[in-house]
Amino acid sequence: MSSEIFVWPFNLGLYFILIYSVVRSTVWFRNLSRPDKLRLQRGFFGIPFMQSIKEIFMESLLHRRIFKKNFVLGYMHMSLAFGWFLLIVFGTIEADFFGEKHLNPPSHAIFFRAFNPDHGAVGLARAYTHLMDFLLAFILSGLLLAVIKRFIPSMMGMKKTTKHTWSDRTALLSLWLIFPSRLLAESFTCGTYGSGGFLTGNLGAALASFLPAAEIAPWFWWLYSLALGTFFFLLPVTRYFHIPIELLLIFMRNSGITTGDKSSSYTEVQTHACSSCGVCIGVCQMSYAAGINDIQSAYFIKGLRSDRDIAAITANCLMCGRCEEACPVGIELGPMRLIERRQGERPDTAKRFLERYSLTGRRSTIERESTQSYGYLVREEAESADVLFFAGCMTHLTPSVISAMKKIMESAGVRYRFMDEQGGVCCGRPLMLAGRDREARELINHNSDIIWKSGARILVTSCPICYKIFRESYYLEARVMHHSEFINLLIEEGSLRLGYLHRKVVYHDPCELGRGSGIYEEPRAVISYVAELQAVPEEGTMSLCCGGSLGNLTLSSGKRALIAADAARSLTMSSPDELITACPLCKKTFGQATGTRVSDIAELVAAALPKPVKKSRGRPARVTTKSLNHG
Amino acid sequence: MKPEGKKRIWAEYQKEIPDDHFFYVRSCIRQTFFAGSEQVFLKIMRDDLGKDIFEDPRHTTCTGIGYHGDVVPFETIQTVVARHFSLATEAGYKNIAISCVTSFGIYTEILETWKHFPETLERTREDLLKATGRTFDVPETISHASDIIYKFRDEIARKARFNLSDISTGKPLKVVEHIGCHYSKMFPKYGVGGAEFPHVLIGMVESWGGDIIDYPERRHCCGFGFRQYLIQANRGYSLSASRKKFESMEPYRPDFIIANCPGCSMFMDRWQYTINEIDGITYGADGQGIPVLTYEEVAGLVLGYDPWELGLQYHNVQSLPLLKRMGIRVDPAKRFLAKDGSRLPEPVGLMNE
Amino acid sequence: MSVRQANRFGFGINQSRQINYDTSDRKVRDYVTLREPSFRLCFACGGCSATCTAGEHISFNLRRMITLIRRGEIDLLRDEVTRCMLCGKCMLVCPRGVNTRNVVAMTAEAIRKLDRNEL
Amino acid sequence: MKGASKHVIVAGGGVAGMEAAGSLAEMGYRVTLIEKGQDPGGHLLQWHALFPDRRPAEEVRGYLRKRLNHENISVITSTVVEKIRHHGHDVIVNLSGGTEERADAVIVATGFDLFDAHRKEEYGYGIYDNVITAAELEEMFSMGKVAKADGTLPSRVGFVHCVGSRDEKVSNNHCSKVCCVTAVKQAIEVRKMLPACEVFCFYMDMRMYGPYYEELYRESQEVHNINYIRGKVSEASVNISNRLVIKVEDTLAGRPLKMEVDLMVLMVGMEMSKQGAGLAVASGLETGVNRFLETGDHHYGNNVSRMKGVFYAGTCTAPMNITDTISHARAAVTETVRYLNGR
Repeated sequence: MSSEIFVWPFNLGLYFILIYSVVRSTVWFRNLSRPDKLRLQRGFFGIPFMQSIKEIFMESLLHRRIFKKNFVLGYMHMSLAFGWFLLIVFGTIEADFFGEKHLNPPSHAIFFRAFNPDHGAVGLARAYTHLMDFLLAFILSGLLLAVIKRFIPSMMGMKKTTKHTWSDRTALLSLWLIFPSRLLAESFTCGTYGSGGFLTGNLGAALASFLPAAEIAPWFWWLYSLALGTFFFLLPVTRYFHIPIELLLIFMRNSGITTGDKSSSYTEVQTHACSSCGVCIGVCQMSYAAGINDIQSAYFIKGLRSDRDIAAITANCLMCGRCEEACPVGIELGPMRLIERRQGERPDTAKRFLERYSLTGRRSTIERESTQSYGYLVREEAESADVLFFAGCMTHLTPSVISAMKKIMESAGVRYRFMDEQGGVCCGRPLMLAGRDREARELINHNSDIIWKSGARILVTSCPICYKIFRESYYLEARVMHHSEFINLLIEEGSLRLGYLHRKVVYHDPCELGRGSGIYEEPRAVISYVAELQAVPEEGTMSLCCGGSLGNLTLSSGKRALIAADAARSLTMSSPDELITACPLCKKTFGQATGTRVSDIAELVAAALPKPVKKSRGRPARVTTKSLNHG
Repeated sequence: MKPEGKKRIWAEYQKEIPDDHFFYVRSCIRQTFFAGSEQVFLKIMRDDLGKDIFEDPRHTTCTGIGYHGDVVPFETIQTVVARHFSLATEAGYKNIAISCVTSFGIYTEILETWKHFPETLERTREDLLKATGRTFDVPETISHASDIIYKFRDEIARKARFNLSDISTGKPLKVVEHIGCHYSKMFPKYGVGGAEFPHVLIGMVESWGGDIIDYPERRHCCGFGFRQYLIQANRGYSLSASRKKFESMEPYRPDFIIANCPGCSMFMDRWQYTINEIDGITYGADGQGIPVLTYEEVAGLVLGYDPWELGLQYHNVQSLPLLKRMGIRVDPAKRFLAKDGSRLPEPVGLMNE
Repeated sequence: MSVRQANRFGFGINQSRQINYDTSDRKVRDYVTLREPSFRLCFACGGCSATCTAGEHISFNLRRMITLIRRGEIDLLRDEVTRCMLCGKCMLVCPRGVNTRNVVAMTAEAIRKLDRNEL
Repeated sequence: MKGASKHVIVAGGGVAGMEAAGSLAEMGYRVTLIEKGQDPGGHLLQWHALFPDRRPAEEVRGYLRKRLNHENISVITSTVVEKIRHHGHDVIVNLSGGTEERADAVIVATGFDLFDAHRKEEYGYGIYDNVITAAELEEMFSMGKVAKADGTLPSRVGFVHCVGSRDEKVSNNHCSKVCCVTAVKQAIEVRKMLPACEVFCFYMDMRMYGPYYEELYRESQEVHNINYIRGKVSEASVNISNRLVIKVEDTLAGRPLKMEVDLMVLMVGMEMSKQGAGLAVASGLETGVNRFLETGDHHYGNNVSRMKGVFYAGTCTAPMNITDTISHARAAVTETVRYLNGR
C-alpha cells in the first residue's frame, strides 16, 4: 500500500525540505565565525540545549509570548503549531503501534487512515482514533481563526497585518487546505468503512449516506498530499520558512550567539526566522502616529529576504527599539538595521544575483574610502579631573540643562571639569546610527584620548545618545554615568540637600537611555525624591519615542512633529504639571509638541536645590572618592 | 534685438566733439606697438579731412600706467596732465585729442575732480607753477581720437576706396567692437553712446559698410588691468579675461575686432598668440586668429592706405585673408621694406600666415 | 595644457571662477532633492553653520554647501562633505525644517555615485 | 446732513483716491475726483492677480469702483490737478485745460509711477527682445499666455528684483516694498502656467514684510520649486541663439554666476509720479529726499501736508501695497473730516 502513488507529492516535498534544511543549515554553520561555531557546538551539549528545548516548546509550540500579548492570537498559533506537532507525534505512534510494521516511512503516519481504512473500530484503537480526531478539530479551530484574521484583522485585535507576496499566498492556501482535506479524506474513507472517531466517523457516515464515499476519498487523499507537498516545496521562499528556522534561531541564541556588527549566518537565520506576524507594525509609532506604513521591521526583514534595494526602508526608522522589544521571535531588529546601514549601497543587481547564488551566499560590502574624515581635529591638552562632564552636542542647544548640572555639581561639591564647555567633538553615536562606523571610530579615538588623559574616574554625560556609545563602544577606565544616575548617586550618598517640589510630574524614558541602555530606575528614584511621579500609559521597556531620534535619517520634520504630538498626548494624559525627560533631544522635541512644561531631570533637581545656592561647605572631593570606592 | 532701443540710448549720450583745431597727445602703447596708427590718424586728419591738429614734441606720457600700477600718486599725475594743458594753452589750443583710452580716462577723471573739488585744481596750478614755472587753462573739450573719427565717419565713408564688405559675396563683414574700459565706464557722459552701449566704434563700422556683432561678453575687460599684466605672476588673470571674450565671440565667426584702446588692441592681438601657444586654441574661422585692428587702421584701410604703411605686418594676428576679402591688394615684397629701402626687422610667431 | 609651454611664459591661463549655470552638472542636486525634498526649503540663513560642531574646527559650512549643490558646483564639496559628524544639531536649529542631516548623507552618497558614474 | 455742503477734491483716481472719495461720499461730503486717465483705477487696471493670495485684481477694482457710484461723487477724467493754492478758507485747484475748482479741502492721491526700466541701461530693456517689466508680465497673465517675443514658450525665466529701487545709481535709495512679493507671486504663476519652465529670482534681500508673504515665499520653494539666487544682476546680454545671458554674483556661494534665460522680468519699483512731482513744485508742497511728498510727521501725521486743507493719501507719500494704501486713504479721510469739522 505504501507504494500508493498519491503519497508522492508529500514525499517529494518532505524530502526536498529536509535536504534543503540540512544543506542550508550546513552552509550557515560553515559561515559562522570560529567563536560562534564553538558556542554552537558547546550549546548542543549542556544547559543551553535544555533551555532551547524548553523555549522551543514554550514559544514555537505553545507561543507563550503571543498568548501574553493577545489570547486569541496565541490560541490560533498554539492550535496550529502545537496541534500539528501533536498530530504528527501521535500519528507516528499510532502508525508504529497499530501499523503492520515498525519504523515506517513518514508518509505512513501522515496517510495512516488511507492505508488502514478500517482501523480504529474498537477498543484502544477506537479511543486513540477519538484522540486523533480531537487533535484535528483543535487544529481546525485555529485554522478558522487564521482565516478570520486574514480577512478581518481587527477581529483579532490586530491593528495592521503584513502584506503577502504571491508565494506567501500560494503557501498559505496550501497550508489552509492541508487540514480540511485531511478531514474530508479521512471522513470519506471512514464513511466507506464505517470506522473513524467522533469527528471523522460521524462526518464520514453523514457524507457516505448521500455521496459515493469510496470514489471520492482518493481525490481528497490526493489533495491532502498535494497540499502538503506544495507547502513544503514553497516553504523556503515564503514567510512560513520561519517555522523550522525559528528552531535553529533558538538554539543559536541560547548558545550565546549575538547579532554583532556584521552580517553573518546569524543575521540570515534571524531574517528567515521572522514570521511577518506584524506585531512590529502595531507598536511602531511611525505607523500609528505618522501614517508611514512601509518601513517597519517586518518589511525591512522581508526586503532583506528578497534582497531588494531597501536603503530607503533601512534609513527610515527611529531606532527607538519598541519593535525589538515586542518581537515574539526575539529578532535583534536594531542591530540588524544598523548592519544594513553600515553596508551602505548594495552592489548592482547583476552582482547581487551572482552573490546570492554563490555558495557562501554572503553579500560583500562596498569598501568605503579609508581616508580620514576628521584629521583636522586637534588633540587637546587634557586637564586632570575626578569627574568629567560631557554635555554633548545636543545639550548645548538646551543651555538650561547645562546650568542645572553645574548648579547641582557645585551644590554637591563635585570637583569636575566640563569637557566640552567650548563645544566639543561629537561622541560618534549619530554616525554609528547612520552606519558609518569607521568615521565614528575616529571621533571615539579623539574623545577617548581626552578622557583617558584627564584621569577622570567618572564620566558624566547629559545626553543618552552619548551615554550609550560611551558605554558600549569606548574603551575607558572611567565609569560612564548618565546624569540621572550621577544625581541619584549624589542623593544616595547624601551629598545633595534637596527640597521637595510639590509638583505632579511624569517621566519619559529616552529611547537610548531606557531600552538602549537599560536605565529605568535611577531617573525614577531621583524624580520621586523631589516630586510626585505619576504613571504613564506606556513606560519602561515599551515607553514611547519622542520622534526627534537621530536614528532616523529621512523622516521629515512634519512627521516627527506628528509622532511627538502623539507621544506627548499619551504622556500628559494625567495633566501633570511637568513632563520630565533625561535627554536634550527629547526635551527639545517635546517642547514644541505640548503645552505642558518640559524639563530635564537635572532642571527639576536644580529647582529643588535650596536657594540661594551656596558654595559647598567643606565637602570637596569627598563625594567622588566615596562613590568610586564602591562604584 | 531692437535697434531703436539702442538708438534711443545713443541719442541720449551725445558729447560735444569740436570740428577743428586739436592738440594731440599720443599713447605710449600705441606709438610703440601700432606706430602706424597714430601716423595715419594725423595724416587722415590733415590730408583727408583738412583739419588742424597740432602736437608738441615736448609732451610726455600721462603716467597713467604708473598711476594705475599704484606707483604714481594722483597729485603727480594731475601735475603731468596740467603740463600738457599748459603746452596746449601755450600753442593756443582749447580742444584736446587723446590717442590713448587710459589717458582719456585720466583726463576725464582729473577734469571731474577739479569740477567737484576746485581746491585740487588750485593745488595743481601751484604744483605746476612750482615745478615748471608754467600756467595753464583748463581745455574746453576733451575728445578721444576715436570720437573725432566717429564725428567724421561719414566724410571718410564718402572718400572711401574700400568698404567693410566681402567683395566676393558683397556681404558686410562681421565686426566685433571693443571699447576700452576707461573710455566711458567711469563717466558715461564722456563717451559717445554712454557706457553700456557705446556707439563710437559701431558708428564707424556701420558707416563704412560693416555689420556689428553684439555678443555676451562685449562689455568685458580685455584683461590688461595694469597690475594684472605688469606683474608676471598675475598675467594668468589677464589672459583668462581675454579668453573669456574670445570664447564668447567665437560662435559668431567675426572677420575682425576693432578697438579704440591701444592696450586692448595689443592684448587681444598678443593673447591670441599666447593662448594658441599654451592651449593650441584659435578663435577665428579655419583655425585662424581673429585680426585685431585699431580704428585708425580701419579708417586707413577704408581710405585706401597701404596696409604696410598702417603697420599691419607688426600684428601678431596677420590680416592678409581679411584684406583679400576686402579686395585690398598688398605687395608681399614691400612688407618689411622701409621707405628708404632698408629692411625692417621681421617678427616671428605670426598667426594667419 | 603643456607645462613646458606655460613655463616658457612664466604663467598659465587662470581658470574661471564663474559658475556657468548652463554647463554645470546638477545631478547631485537632483539626487538630493528627490530623496530629501526639504532641501528645497533652505533660505540660506546660516543657522546650521553657526551651530555646527564640525564647523568649529574647520571650514565646514552647510549653508554654502547647499548653495553650491544647487548651482551644480560639487568639486569643492567632495572633501568637505566627509567632515560632517552627523550630530544633527543643525537639524534642530533650522527655521525651515530642512532635514539637514539627511542632506549631508544624501550629498555624500550622490557624490560617491557620481564618482563611480552611477548617477 | 452735517457737512453736506462741504466739498472735497480728490486728486488722483487710483486705489487711494477711489477709497478716499468713496469714504467721504458715504459720510455725506460732496466729492470731485480728478483722474488723469480715461477711467479711474490707476495701476490696478493693469494688474491680473494680487499677492499674497493670487485673488483676481478685478475683485478689488470692483469694490473700489462700486464705491464711486455715489450721488455725492462726481468724476472728472482725462484731467490732472496742476496746482493747489489757498484763497481765504477755500482751496483753489487749477486743472489742466485751464479751469479752476473750489473746494473746502483737497486730498492728494497722485500715486506713483513705475520706474522706467530704460534707465537701467545694463539690463537692455527696450533693446533685447525678451527683457520685460513686471507690469508687462502681468499683462501676459491677463492675456493668458506667457511667451517670448517670437511667440515661443520660455523654458527658463529670471526675475530681477530691485530694478530702480535701493539703487543709488538711479537716485533711488528707497525700497519699493511690493516688488519682492510680486516677484514671488509672478514666479509661482509662471510655474503654474508653464510647469516645465525653470524660474529664478535674483534678489538682494527677500523683504516679505506683510501677512502671508513669508508663507508665499516658502510655498514658492516647497511646492513650486522656484530658485532663489542672492545677488544683484549686473548686466544682461544676448548670445548667438538670442537667449539672454544674465551675470550676477551668487553672493552666498561667493562666486560670479552666468546663466542663460529666455525671459528676464524686471521688478520695477515705485517712484514719485511725474504728475505728482509737478503738482508739488507748482503748489509749493514739500518733497522728501526720496522725492515722494513729505508728510507733516512720519509717525502720527503722515496724511497731513504742511499746507492747510491739503491731505495726502496713498503712494504719493511712500511706496505701499494695496492694503496699506486703502488704510492710508481712510486715515486721510479721517484727517480731512477732522479738519473740516474744526474749521
